[in-house]
Amino acid sequence: MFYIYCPYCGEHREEEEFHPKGEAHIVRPEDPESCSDEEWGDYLFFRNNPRGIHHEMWVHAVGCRKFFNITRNTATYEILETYRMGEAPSITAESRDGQASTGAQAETSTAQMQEGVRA
Amino acid sequence: MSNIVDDKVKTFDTRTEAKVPVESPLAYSYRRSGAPAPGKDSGAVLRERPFLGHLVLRGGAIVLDEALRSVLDMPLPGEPQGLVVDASGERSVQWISPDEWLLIVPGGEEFELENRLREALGDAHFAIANVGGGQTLLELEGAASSELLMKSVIYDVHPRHFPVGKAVTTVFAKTSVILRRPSEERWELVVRRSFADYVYRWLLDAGEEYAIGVER
Amino acid sequence: MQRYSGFGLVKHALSHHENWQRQWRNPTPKKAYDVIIVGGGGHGLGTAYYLAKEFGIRNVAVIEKGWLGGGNTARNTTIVRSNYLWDEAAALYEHSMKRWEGLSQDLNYNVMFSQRGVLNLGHTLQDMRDIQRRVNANRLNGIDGEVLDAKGVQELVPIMDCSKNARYPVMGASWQPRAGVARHDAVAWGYARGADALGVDILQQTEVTGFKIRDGQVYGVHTNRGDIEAKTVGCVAAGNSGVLAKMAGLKLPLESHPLQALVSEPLKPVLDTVVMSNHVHGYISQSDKGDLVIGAGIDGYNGYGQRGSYPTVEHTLQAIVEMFPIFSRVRMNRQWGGIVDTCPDACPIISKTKVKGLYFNCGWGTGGFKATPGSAHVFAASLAKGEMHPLAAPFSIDRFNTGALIDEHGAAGVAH
Amino acid sequence: MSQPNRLARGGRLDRSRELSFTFNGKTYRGHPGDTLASALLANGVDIVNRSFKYSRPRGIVAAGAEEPNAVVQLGSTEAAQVPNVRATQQALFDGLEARSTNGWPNVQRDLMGVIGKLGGQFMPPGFYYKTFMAPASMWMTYEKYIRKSAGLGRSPMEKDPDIYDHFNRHCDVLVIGAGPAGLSAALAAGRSGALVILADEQEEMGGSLLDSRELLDERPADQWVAEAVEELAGLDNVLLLPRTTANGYHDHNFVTLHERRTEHLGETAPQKGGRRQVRSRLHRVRAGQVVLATGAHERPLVYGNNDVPGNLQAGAVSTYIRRYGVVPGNKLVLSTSNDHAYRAALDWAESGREVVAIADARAEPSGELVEQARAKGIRIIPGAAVLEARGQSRVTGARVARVDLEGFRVAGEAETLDCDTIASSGGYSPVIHLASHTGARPTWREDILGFVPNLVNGVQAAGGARGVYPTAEVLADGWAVGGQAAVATGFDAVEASLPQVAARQEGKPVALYQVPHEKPTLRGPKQFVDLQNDVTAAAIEVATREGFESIEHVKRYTAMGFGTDQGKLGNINGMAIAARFLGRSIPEVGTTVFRPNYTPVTFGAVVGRHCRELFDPERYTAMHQWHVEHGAEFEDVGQWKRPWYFPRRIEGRMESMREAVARECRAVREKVGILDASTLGKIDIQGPDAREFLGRVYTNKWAKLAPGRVRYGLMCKDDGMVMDDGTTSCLGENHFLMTTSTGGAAAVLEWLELWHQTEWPELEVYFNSVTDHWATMTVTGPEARKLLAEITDIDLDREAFKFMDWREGRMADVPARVFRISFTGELAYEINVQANYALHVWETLFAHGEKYELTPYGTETMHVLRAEKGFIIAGQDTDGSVTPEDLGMHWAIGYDKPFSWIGKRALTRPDTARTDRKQLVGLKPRDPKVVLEEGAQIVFDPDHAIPMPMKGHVTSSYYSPTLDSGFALAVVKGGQQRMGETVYLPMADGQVHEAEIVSPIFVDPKGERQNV
Repeated sequence: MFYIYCPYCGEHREEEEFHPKGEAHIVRPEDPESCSDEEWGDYLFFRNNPRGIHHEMWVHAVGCRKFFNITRNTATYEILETYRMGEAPSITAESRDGQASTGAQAETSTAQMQEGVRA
Repeated sequence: MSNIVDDKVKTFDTRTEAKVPVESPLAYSYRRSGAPAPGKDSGAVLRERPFLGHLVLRGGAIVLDEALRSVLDMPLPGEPQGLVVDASGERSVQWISPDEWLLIVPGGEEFELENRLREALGDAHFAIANVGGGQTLLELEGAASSELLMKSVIYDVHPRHFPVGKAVTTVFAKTSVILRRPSEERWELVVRRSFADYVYRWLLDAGEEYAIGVER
Repeated sequence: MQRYSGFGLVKHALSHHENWQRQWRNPTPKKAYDVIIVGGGGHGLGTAYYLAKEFGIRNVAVIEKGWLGGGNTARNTTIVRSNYLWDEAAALYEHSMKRWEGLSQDLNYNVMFSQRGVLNLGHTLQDMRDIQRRVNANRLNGIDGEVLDAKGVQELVPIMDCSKNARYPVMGASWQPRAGVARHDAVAWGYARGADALGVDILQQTEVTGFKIRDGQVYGVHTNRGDIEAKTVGCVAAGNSGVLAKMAGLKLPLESHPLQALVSEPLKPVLDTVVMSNHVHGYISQSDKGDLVIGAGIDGYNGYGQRGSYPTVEHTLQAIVEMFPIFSRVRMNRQWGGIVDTCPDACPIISKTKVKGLYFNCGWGTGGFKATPGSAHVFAASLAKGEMHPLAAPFSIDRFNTGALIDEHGAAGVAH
Repeated sequence: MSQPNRLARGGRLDRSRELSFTFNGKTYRGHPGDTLASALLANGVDIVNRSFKYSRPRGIVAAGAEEPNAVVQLGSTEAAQVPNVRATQQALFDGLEARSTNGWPNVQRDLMGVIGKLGGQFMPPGFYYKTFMAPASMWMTYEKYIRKSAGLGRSPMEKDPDIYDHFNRHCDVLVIGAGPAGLSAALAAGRSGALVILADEQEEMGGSLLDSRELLDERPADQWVAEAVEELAGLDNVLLLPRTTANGYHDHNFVTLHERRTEHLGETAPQKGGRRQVRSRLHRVRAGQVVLATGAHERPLVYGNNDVPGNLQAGAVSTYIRRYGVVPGNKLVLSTSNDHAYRAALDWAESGREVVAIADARAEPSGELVEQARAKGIRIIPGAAVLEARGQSRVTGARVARVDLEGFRVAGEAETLDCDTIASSGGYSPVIHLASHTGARPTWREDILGFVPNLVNGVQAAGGARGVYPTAEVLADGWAVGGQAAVATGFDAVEASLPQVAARQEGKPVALYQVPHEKPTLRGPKQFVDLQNDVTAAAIEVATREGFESIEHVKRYTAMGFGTDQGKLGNINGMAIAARFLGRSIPEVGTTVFRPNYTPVTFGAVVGRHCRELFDPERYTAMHQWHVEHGAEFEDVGQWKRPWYFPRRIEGRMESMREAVARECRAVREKVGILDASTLGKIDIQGPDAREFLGRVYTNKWAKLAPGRVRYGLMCKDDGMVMDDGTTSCLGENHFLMTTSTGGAAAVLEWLELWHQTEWPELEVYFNSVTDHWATMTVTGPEARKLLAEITDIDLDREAFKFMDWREGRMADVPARVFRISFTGELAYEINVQANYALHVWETLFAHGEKYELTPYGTETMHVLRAEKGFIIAGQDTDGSVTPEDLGMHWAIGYDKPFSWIGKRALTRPDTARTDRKQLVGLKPRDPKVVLEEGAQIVFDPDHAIPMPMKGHVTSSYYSPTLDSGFALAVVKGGQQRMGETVYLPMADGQVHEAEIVSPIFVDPKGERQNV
């Protein structure tokens, strides 16, 4: 059972307070009317389903009720970072060696990784 | 009784001064399940504080903090999970989320307070919702309180992790509560009205081991 | 192939069981096959078996990255039923049910298909409406089933709490007498033995690492044991389908979730049918060994870890004890998890892809085991003819763009 | 009664007290401190069970969680039955009643044993798969007989009298196991100030130190244990949990601890201070660091007839002698591959009983314990092993011979030694179960001949659990690991202070699993690997011959490791045997992966308090008490209890539901009725962009809704399918009150938050749930206005307060918001008051309502009345595959709204744009007496053969007292173009109902009644 760092509450909380909401960073097309049926179907249903690093959206349902994103390894279930809505992940499958990119997130994610030792 | 601060938002005093019967969320539970009197050996004592004023404040921390200081002479808690209680112990404000706080005041104060806050907040983007009829406050005291809570909530209630001045929304059995620690001796649970009977029956059942009593 | 029979068993006993043959070979991969099946679970082995047996295509390889039958085939709770709501799904699962009914004899391998019946309980008025709708549809589709009231349920399962005091009292149920359970491992082994005997190469410990594609046509796969060629490749890899699709540059409307199950310690027979409840959320049967076999829903997050979160197990057992208070003192022996590939409409994908010759059979979610013979058969037919079998056609991947979804969430509500 | 095997002295027993218990109906005695197993051994009970497949007699072989045979049924009453209790883990209490789980007519003379003996040869692994196939129709009959022999114990048939609960705990360091490593680790962490939980599965903490021959600080080991436990108990930051098994390790250091609080006291939990106690408690622990100090299990040797009672684990022999004062026999032969097992022979000899010989598989045994044995004059046969036990219901001898381990053959002449007990030891397997629960595969270490765990961050193993065995090293390892764990959670390490233990020189063990026999494995005597599931070395050989080459295949084909002991004794031996047959090494054959639970856990403990009345919350409205007092029948809607209908007593009997609903319907259509509608979701929406937001999430238009007005809204998901509906009122220019369906309340609020937080954060709007704040009562019917006029100051004039207006004022002296909306088609007012006043307002309405025959109605009547008006219920008339167009709600679709609202784009996909989709229509049965079945399927051609093409189904169907006829809502393919056509509904009983497709609005199609 996961121990999830809520980026809004600023602490680890039990998984039971959260609900997973599927893949993160699925953006509704700007102009739906100009989408082809295929593009619309892709938006609605087609998802990345990687074994390994995955970015997913969760909501702190019994808590602050905020949606946020988690970078998690779907094979080991290790949570690598959590970040707020609108922010970009600092760890991706491409940077999977754990070397955080030089984004603004690097610092928080290191802090979270350290906390992750407890997790 | 109705007071339109401006034409944009409609506030409404849902309380009456008329002498009419009023029922707290636990009224039905007392009739249905009874209320064991606290005894010498009671390790936990439960008490409802019904009919308080509950306001949800939404908006930016800075403007809300300013407004609250000017109207109530209280700051917003500066940190997540923060709980601030005023000197009288009668008024409190707690962090719920980055743009949400819960203000609990003596019953009857909330409508005027809402209007004064609205005035103080002026054109800022904010919202205030009166939710006093929809939730109630339970106080829990006694040596076994934290054990009883460990049976009930998933959040860590050890004093190292849950000092006085903390408040969290968390899972309580199969519902949720707001759990607060206003003082060393006392825990508070803010419970939704429709779940209050479930929470009450749970606490009586889980508290049997500690000879839980209910003060009415 | 050595035929199995009671008489044969006696013969082997007299020779101290020294003469049992291998049930399948351990062949070296050939350079090329007519058809490659990726995935050596029940569906994949079954596909190879039917290709060889019914469509005369014997030059077939089944490529399995681990051990055959080691994925969801080995991890499910073995329920077989066909009482699905929509015509398309009902037809496919009933096609499967009919094959289950002669499978042991067909394979000369006892898969212990036990038609002890399945109850789907209703606890609310809407449950009962849904049950009536589904049973009426089943009946007009030629699938057995009836609606029982609470009394009828109690007669079938005397040990269940059907009283009005329950939190969600049992109002009734749908009852499919032909449904039941089967021995999951035996299905994979039986198909493997049958396919092998017909010449199919089962390549275990062989992992596909990529597809060979030229001009939009597949012509083979890369594996950790070298390249293997074939102009027809069928992927039947359940939870790993998304990973395979990505290798071929395809995206699927799938998410792989953990699905947990558990068993009690073995008990003397006490429950001789399968009981499922969407609303209270759990299902239970008792295996021939005596274990209570129990499950419920998937975990909501994606996961390839073959495990889920503990609260799911708690909720499942709460549901079971709510339905069967007498099991409170029974003990839970073991829990485990599978990886289920779920589709947005709780129906599978049996489909061609943009890559010519590359087919996928996946997205069975929690319902794959029961479909094994039917899925394998229609997939084999499709691969053999290069054209989707009529029962498979509605399950094309295109439906997610046209909107022609087949929403079976109601019938598939509790994972099983 | 005498206890023939009880030693005169020794053991951790309270000999001043005697406990009486029965086994298979016979009464025996033991002492406090005994387990059921030690007491049975003390009383000379050899056969405790019959085996699963071959019905062979079985005795106790181990002393702990690894015991495969002594699995018994406990309980003197039906309700107190507990199946499958391991006698080695059950503390003895006075009055305990236990029975064997198998054996007919009894465990001594089991008739099935005859079959087992004769038929055993016909039951190779997988024999089920190879037979019972002909004829096909007979399988269900065969299965009935196969099932009869299934199972161990039996389920109770009555409800559990006991209760259970959970504790949610958090700690810095969780130490699992309180043997030398665990105690040491707990001391190191505890002294540093970290919050520590120390859990141990046994009745007493101390683990192997409780039966150790070694001295700690020159005193018996158990004295150090007592002091350590006392110190730990005195530390505020340390929690000791004895009788507590860590049964599951889950992700991110979440561990479930099963604490058996009363199972040592009685078969049901005794009361304490007049209050119930929980039988067992499940601690759900989130730990910063986990220390696995779980020790090691001894591996037995696999030799012929190694299952005959009298064959024991060497370590268990020592435990029984030293801890329980029981010596389980008279003449011992020990067969070992290592030094450590010599303890059994030394303890045995010191008990004054005869050690016949030690067969040591090593060519040149050496080491301190070996020397001690030699000094006692015990015969040691080097390079030898027990090939085969003799005896039926008890060991009568042991055939011993020299063995060639390399060549796997018997290298000398066998001699038969007269004995009644054979103890064996093939080495030790670290207890790595918990570490592998999250999928981490262990690593084989050839130097210790065992798997050691691979650990994730935050978990460490100490002592035997990672292959460290000498006591001094175990203590030091525990201290180091415990200290590291404390440091990792932010505490400072404290200086080590460990007891002095004399280092002991031990000889190197050899690898021995299956002992060779003169005959090939398939022809020799049965050599059991998994005793509980009757899996033999021969079965493993047959499996590998048949192509089952991975250990997973072997396990599944033979059932090895699938028992309630999960193969604690047998799995490694099984792997070694498979490896030998396949010519591979153990790690090549596979690793062994364990699943939770370490030992089985009572369902009740997992369920905790979440059962019976607390299984799931029941949500009540503020008027619930009134409903109960007025005889309401309730309907479960989500977690809410809603009044379904209010049956009355008429002519000395209760009304039927149909009668009550008809009466309630008439009351609304003719007079006035009242419904508790508090359960509808209510969301307060404030902000300058509130209106824009509504326009995006609803299908219809909101731009022009003025303050004081109410509008119906329809909500879709982005796939174009209807998700929920409700009314939303404009309270102020920037202020709206949205209502949702009862079941949809939480989902809709989250839906709004989702879109706001993830897609449109720039919109200035806030959503707050006010569902529980307001109680809602719908007063509806022709007399509604007159009734309300008596208790309100609101101007109810039809012009001043129009249909789809809302007003505020007082109701029964209570501030109220009143919405003139109608779900019944009649004049209707929805009164909202703060919930604390709701009962007062409700009762005041009834006080004034008598003259208008004010009638309470429930959800059933509400459904009938709304269906007569063609109003849908989302979730009943829709099922996630229905678009607004399918519902005929063109009027609620704002195609020309500027923003492409949620659901719009999807409506033009090829399938959603079809004109022959299933569309909502009314159905009028040809026979007005017929009420169609909800869920009935619709066909156009009733004579079509099965499978019949189905064209739709009935979604809602009722008897209408207003129409005096059945009527229904349905979805029918192309239904909107088929008005007046006849459809058919073939039913299960053979009847085929006929119905006409009509408009879904059956009553007052022009909507005049609600406008009066």
